[in-house]
Amino acid sequence: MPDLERDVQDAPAAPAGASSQLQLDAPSAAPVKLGRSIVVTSGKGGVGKTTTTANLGTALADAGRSVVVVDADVGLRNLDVVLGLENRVSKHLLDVIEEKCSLDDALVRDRVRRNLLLMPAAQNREKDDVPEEKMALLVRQLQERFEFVLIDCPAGIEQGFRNAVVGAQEAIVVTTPEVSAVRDADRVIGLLPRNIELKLVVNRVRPAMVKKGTMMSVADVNAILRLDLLGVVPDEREIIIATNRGTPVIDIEGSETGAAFRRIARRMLGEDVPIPSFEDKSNFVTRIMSTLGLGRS
Amino acid sequence: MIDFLAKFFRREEASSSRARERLRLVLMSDRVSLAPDIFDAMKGEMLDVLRRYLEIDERGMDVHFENAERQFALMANIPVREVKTHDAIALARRVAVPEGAEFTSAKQTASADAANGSAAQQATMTVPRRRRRRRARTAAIAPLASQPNDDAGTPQSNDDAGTPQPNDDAGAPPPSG
Amino acid sequence: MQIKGTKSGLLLHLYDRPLAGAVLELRGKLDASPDFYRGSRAVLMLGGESAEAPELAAVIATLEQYGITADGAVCDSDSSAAVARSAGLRLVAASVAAAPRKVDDRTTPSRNGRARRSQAAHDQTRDADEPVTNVYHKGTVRSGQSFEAEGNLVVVGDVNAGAELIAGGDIIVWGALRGVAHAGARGDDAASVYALRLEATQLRISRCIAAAPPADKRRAHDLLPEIATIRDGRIVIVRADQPHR
Amino acid sequence: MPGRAFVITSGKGGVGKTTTTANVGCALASLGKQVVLMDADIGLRNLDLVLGLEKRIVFDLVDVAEGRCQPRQALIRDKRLDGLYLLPASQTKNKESIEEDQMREVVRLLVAEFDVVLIDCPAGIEHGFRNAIAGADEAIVVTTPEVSAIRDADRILGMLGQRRARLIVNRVRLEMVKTGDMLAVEDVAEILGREVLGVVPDDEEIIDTTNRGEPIVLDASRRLAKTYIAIARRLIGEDVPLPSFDDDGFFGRLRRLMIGTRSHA
Repeated sequence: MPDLERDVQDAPAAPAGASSQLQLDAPSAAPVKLGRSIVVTSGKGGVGKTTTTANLGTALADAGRSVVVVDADVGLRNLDVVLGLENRVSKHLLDVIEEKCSLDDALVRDRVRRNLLLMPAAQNREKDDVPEEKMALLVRQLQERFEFVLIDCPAGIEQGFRNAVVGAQEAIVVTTPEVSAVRDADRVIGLLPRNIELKLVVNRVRPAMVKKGTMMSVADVNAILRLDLLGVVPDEREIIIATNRGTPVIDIEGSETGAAFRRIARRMLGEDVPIPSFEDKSNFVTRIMSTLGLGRS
Repeated sequence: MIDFLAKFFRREEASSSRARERLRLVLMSDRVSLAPDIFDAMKGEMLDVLRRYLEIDERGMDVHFENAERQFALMANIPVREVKTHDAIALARRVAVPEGAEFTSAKQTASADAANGSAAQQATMTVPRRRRRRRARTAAIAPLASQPNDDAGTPQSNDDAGTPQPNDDAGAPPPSG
Repeated sequence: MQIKGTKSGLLLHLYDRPLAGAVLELRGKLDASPDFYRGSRAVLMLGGESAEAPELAAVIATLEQYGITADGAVCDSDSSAAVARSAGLRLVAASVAAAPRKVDDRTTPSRNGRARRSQAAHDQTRDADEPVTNVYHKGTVRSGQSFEAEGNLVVVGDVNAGAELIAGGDIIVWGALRGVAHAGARGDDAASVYALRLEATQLRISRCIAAAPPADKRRAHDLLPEIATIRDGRIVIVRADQPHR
Repeated sequence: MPGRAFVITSGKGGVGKTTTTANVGCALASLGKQVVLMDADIGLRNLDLVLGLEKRIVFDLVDVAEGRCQPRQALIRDKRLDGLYLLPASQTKNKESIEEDQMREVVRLLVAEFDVVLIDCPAGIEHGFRNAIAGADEAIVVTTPEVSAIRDADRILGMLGQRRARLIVNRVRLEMVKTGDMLAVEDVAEILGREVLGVVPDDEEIIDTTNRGEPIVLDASRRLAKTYIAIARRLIGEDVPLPSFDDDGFFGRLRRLMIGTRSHA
């Protein structure tokens, strides 16, 4: 029964229903310039993916770009609480994928920044419920409408990870200067598709600890991961306060963390913003390495 | 030090109390959305009670939870065609509640609360803030036992006994079913 | 005795027992469904007990009666390894005994035009004369990735902690080797591991295993290329510029 | 009498499951128990690193589950503490390579020989989570006093079925609790409605010792060593009172009162 088999295989490739549904929501202009789709991922949980997604989204919106942040953590969503939008969530990503509502029904607009929208994840469903190809299609639809599509990836490397990555053209790998976080980041980099553009953000750097030698420096981290460094974010208690309140940390006055996220957003827009030295970047080992020409500058 | 004092006395809103408030709301909504079957059951039972007093237009009915600014609320918009006569109500109640059992049977406690609180005229009901929280959770946890990923596969009724809920009010309604 | 089916064949647990009794028990198990395993290949897990050659031969013959080809052996001692080898079994490292390793997009080593053989082809390599495949990979090998070569394995790039290299022959890393490397995985004691920076979490050559010394015990010359080989039954690491010291 | 198996889980990642597993495990061993720490995070293992045992891994959990080796062969004995063993996860395989039944079987074999089995659960609620909880009798839910961590903890509490679940509130910063910028332990316990097994203050030492692979309990002079030993004692049924955290002095009480009044207004 070769015909039958082909039918089955064709089904996901051409989800006729879904595309027609989604097209209704898209502006009718003929060839659309696609926005950038960027997944924020890490492997290890709790290194700051959601915080990074929320703050970069906010900073990009402040720079006048239209931004949608997508929560891909089905069943354990948190982007809504970090942005303080949890009260306004009614429909979610799976509703759109399953055609229970339109894209616009599910998108939640930020109260202050009208060009920042949230696509919430379903909380009462499982990650296996999301078909990868439909997720890719959804991201593509969003790219037609927004200049930036930031996707907040769940921890781990299971189906949720695959769903978050499938539609992305770029990836921001977030890690902290801890052995386990670096190892997990390395694992994730190896699993990302080859054609994806990779950038590194080192989060939760505590300069004092680096100086004491009780924390790896950014150079140590990147001697292993060897990616383009997009930014370094210092650790601050303001993050906890910001999450308590549901405001992005970039809105907290005088926050070093917030300033770091703003700089990263500017780098994403192509500006040449130097990475300030939160630390003495070269420690003993990296100095020797670079003398031998083995380290990366 | 000045900074500290300023912080100490100003403190129009400690962020932890804000966190507490937000969590309270979001968890209630999470817990409720975890159990669509329970929600449907509740809606059905609520309706059973209302029907004894009112003629209801079921097609125009809308019951859902809303997470408004500082309140987690059950919003019920139920079009009423007609209020029944005293006799009709008496008859309906006798059929529904035999031998003066009132509304305290396990199956109907939730709906009884709803009926007592809002009677027939008030279409919008608000779950009071603190008190009701535990109940909401009891209901939300129960159905999980029947989900496929639960290896025990135990009937819902055992769940209450097995789940330690130290401060649970004794009067919390067991889940229906 | 346990018979376990894995994706690449059967695993037959024969350790902790004298082989003499194994034939009877094996027959008993296989008779329960005589054709169930027909056509499969089996790896015998012999453990450290020194197996007697005739008894091992009896086990292999019994398996063949039920259509099962004994294909390799996992041995924990030199004596059992010798017996297995003389019975025509290839020696398999326990870590590679079963489980075909999943190859994801990034780990397909095909730059040299010759990808790793399929598992089927791999399994049929019983002839010592048959040429083995070398594998060449350019790029960082990340945590969780695993490369396997029947022959020699060359990586141009870093091999990070959590990654794994397994080769029948030598392993050469033009970069930092931080993961686990297993050279001579089928019992070749003459195999070596070469790396520009040898910082392996763990080294295995043939049946020897060595853990890396603690970081503070490593000296400055460790930043020079090094070679790991077996000497007097244990793994030693020597500087590449003074290989005979 | 068979031992007990506890799964250490959290929903959210990075709240300290692995660190907790390592340190509570060390503490139990130091109390004379025979302990196995099982890393269920296949593909993203880290317990080996935190314990500093990564160099000694030959066989792993998947090997045991698939019968490629005996459980004993895969257990790595910690030379620093009698009675402490690690069953590492595989790094090169994925979580789907093992099933719940296999996990249950492995745990069954382990509790037959050891007093306590601590299972370090992966983040999330996918296959790896279901595997990790499959063989466990009880759960220890690790959370931090943060909105997202508590929300995720609430989510998994609902997925643990009938298992007894107790809380470890991790990374508590007393000074932030006092200034009202962090939820207090009692708040967390009240919101989640479960018994608190332990409270662990936030401490830089954790980062340092984790990087070096030396669990903090191994050094009795460390600040947190006592904390973890108290948790271990409670876990095996000893009656060790929780230190009182609400005693934050006059100012704290005063402010609490003020805030309390305001929030009800």
